[in-house]
Amino acid sequence: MLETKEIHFYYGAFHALKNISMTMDDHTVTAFIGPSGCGKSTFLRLFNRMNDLIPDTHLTGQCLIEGQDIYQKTVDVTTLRKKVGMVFQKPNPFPKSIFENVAYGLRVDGIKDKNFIRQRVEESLKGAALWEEVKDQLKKPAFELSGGQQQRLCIARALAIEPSVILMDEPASALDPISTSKIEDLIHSLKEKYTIVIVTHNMQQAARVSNKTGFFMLGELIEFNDTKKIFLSPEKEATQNYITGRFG
Amino acid sequence: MKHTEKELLALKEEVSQMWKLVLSQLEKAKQAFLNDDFELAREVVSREKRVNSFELKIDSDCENYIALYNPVAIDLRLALSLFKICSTLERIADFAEGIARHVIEENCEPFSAEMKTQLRIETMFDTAIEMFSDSYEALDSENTKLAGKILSKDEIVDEIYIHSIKILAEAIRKQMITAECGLHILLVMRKIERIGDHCSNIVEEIVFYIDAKVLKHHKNKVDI
Amino acid sequence: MKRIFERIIEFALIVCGTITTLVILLMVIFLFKEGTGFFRNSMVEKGYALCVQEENPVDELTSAQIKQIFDYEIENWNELGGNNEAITPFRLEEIFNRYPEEEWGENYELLPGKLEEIINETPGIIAFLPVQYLPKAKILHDEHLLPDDFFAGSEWIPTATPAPQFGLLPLLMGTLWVSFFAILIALPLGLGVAIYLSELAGARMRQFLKPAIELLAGIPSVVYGFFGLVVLVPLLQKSLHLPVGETALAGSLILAVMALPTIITLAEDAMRNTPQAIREASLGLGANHWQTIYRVVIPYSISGISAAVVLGIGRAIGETMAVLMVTGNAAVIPHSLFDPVRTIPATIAAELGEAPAGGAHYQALFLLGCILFIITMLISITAEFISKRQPNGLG
Amino acid sequence: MAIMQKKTEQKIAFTFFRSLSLVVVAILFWILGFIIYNGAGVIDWEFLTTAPSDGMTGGGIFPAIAGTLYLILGSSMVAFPLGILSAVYTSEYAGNGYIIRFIRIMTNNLSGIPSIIFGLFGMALFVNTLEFGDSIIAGSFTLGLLTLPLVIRTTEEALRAIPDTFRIGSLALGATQLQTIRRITMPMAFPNIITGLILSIGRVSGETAPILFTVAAYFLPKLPQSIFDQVMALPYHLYVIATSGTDLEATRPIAYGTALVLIIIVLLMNLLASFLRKKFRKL
Repeated sequence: MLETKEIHFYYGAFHALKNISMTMDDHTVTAFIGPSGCGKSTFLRLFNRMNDLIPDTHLTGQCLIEGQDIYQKTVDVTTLRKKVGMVFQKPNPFPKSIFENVAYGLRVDGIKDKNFIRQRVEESLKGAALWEEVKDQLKKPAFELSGGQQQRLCIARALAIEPSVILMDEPASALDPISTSKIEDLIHSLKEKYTIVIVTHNMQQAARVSNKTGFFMLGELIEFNDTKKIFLSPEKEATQNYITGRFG
Repeated sequence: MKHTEKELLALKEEVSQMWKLVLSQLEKAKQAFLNDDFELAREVVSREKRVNSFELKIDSDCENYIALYNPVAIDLRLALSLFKICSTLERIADFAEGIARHVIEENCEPFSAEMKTQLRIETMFDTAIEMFSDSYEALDSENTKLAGKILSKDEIVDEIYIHSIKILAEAIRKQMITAECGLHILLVMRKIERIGDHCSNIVEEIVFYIDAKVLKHHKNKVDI
Repeated sequence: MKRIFERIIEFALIVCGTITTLVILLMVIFLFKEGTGFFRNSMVEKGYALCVQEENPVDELTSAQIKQIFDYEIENWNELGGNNEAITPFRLEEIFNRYPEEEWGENYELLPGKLEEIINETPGIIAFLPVQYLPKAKILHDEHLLPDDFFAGSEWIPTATPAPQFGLLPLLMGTLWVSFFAILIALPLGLGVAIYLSELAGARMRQFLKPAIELLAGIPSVVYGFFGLVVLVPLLQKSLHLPVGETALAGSLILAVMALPTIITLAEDAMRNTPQAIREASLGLGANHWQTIYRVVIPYSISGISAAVVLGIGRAIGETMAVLMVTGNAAVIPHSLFDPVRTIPATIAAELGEAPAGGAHYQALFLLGCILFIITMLISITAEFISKRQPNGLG
Repeated sequence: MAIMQKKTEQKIAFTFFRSLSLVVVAILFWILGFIIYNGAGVIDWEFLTTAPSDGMTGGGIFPAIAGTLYLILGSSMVAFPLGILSAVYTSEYAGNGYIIRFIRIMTNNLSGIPSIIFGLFGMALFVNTLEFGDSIIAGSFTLGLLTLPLVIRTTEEALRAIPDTFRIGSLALGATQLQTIRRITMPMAFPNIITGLILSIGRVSGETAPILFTVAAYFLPKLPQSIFDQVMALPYHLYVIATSGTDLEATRPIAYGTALVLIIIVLLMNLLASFLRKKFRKL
């Protein structure tokens, strides 16, 4: 379970997230929508502390995963990131073979057992619905895959280290509609095992894949509710204006 | 199968569940009327609530489906058809309930078998139910060939209804039955006639869904 | 365990970064420490002093005056603000002619006495004597070398006695002279090639020209110098009927070739960075290719091109070996392109081997190094400043 | 009419630029051709493997070649680890603090500093202050410092050319920063770094000014015994025999030969660099 309590986040003096408290249940898909610069990506990145990489940022409030505050000093960031996988906007496979891409997280973790690695790679590729397409060419450079395949490879890469949460930052915005729908189907099947949080520009995508949707605007969480509720009868006028395209 | 397809199939399945429920309501109403079966009539009345809740459920599912999945083309036509079919089904179920209520509320003598044959009331019931189950068949098998057959059956129903007015007027004049009872029977037959009309509407929706043709307010729809 | 290992590596990285910074700082400090030490040297050679008669009103002389006195260019004290009296320069060696060796005493302990005699006998005398044999006489105030002597001095004669001359002007002028003409030659050539490469050349021509220019940049400067020495110098001498072929012109020509790759590469990069959209806009308005180049591409990339030129100048100013080998190395202020000149780096290279460590000459060479360092620093900062300027509409 | 004029103008301009390019190429070929033409006859196995003899008028240049190799090796040992690690630090670890910006400005400007100044510094620090004397170690340090900015810059550029997405991708998988550098960033930057290093070797082998006072020996037929010995070096050898030989007629061929060897080294380095670049690009 992911939970935030009164989160405030600053880039230098810029107040990027304002007092955000919410709870996301296990094995659900939660989507964040909102106009560009509304803070939804920033919020997503809180959960695996990717914002740590940006200098001059500052956070107050609590961010809990399974009850533990991940911003405590005792928390090891690398361990956290193994538990909270992430998929990025543009597919970013490493310049290695397909196999090595998926095995990367394991190798970084110090695992040497070849059989174990091979098995885990296969499982992860199957989990990402890519196995059938690549099983005969695991040695091929990952760059030779299509964009959609690359993105599923990145998902497989994240699955290989057995996270409990998967964060997705606009995972399909760089892909064509066919690849997009494959990724969306994949998200549906991953929901069984993982807690998924997804940021998307595409409202329909949020509607299609998520159980719950949060609408962000200007760093505030305007509305957070069941996706059906948000898209059929949102409570806030701002939400309504945004999802109907009347925004601004 | 794609996730969105699954959602749509689930919706379709719900509608067919409702269809079956309404069909059984119709069958029971017919039995109750023909046999003057109070028990059966009460059952029909009490089960009407289930039909109503079915309608609410399907309504909201249709809304959600449209809101979340933004269907287009055949998906959109199906969603819209199901939405309309669903409310039509509810109307038909209302008529079934209405017939059952007639059975419960009127205190007429059961009228003679001769009269029944003369009125062809059973045929009328059967034809309407056939139309109803045939239109289900058409939706389920996505077969618009059945449409013409169903629509032509509606003419039989209409013909029986128009005919029954004369027969009933005659019977009342001859004081074979009370005027009140005669009117009751006419109302029931009127309801069956409406069921036939609604079935025609359903068929039109099905044709819209499958062939994307609008049949409403067309003269020669039977020729389809 | 893994954590600790990572910490260690990270620490090593930080140490390396720090070392690099320190080395760079150390270099600057060292250079300037030695260089500014120059001004703590006295005008007169170390261990020596200048003596005159007690009655002589002159208290101090400038370095240039001392030199002129001993070169017999100044012959009367009144020229220096003293009495009307002829100057008699005297060096220790001359004592050999006056007194036989026996009279100096066992360990030359009698020498100061004798020297005193000589000074008293000769009214207009100025004696250049080692400090340990100094007689009782008026010792001229020995000033430290002044910035004026260095920066405004017009002679570079570091081996002159008693007062070596460390005048920067001839070297600085030589450097600027040679570099200026080098750029004058290299600029049109370099820009022309850059335009050709970035705008006109086809892919195959580029594939041939780019490595050729890289190679031109890679040829060691000593090879350029050698080539200049054996080909260019005789060629110039013969074709222009010069007394010597080793002239500023030879240096400029060689430097021009050496500065070419810098100018071409940087200017081409700058021009290639002109957005395709701007070119297309110009072509779309009916300008032809050449008009697009000089009305759009060049104005757009002018800051990059200027930076290229400035860095080319930097390369020319700092170049040592080639210049050393072809310019003739005469430390005089040049008057024409056909005079031999000597540049700052060439001076350092030629003289450092002979200058005793820690001496005035040695430190003077370091001071030259400082000057060179400052000039090149200024040049790279200027280049950076220019190239960072955004292209503006004024062109 | 105006169009015709524009066309002629363009034609003249373009012909002019084309001929300038030809001039530059001609200069290159003139220099190369001259040295190859005169030097090719001199170089043979004996020239490469024997020491100079007869007061530098005969024999070969073996000690100079060996000395240059020593210097390449020595300066690489100084500049490569220090430069690469510094660059990794400044581009991967350090933020944008004042110190880092200062280092960056320094290294940037340092690459424009004339080599003779490195010679001055090397002499003052390594030869005199640290009392290494004229020695391989002093020369290696000096040349190492000379190439340090070059190494740092090429490494930094190579590292910076790698999009952040790869780093972020790796970090998001729970890799530490060091693991990211070792497994992702460095392997990706490797081709560019290696070509930078090779070019810097080319530069080291041709530099004369910095070794004038730190290592180079005029004549030393023996190979060095320790790193505190002097050595001969190719560029210095060329300088010496070209300018201060006693018998110019006799030493000229040796000078041509030495110049050719130098050029061959530089050419080889350039070829190797571009070959590696192409090869890695294919991967």
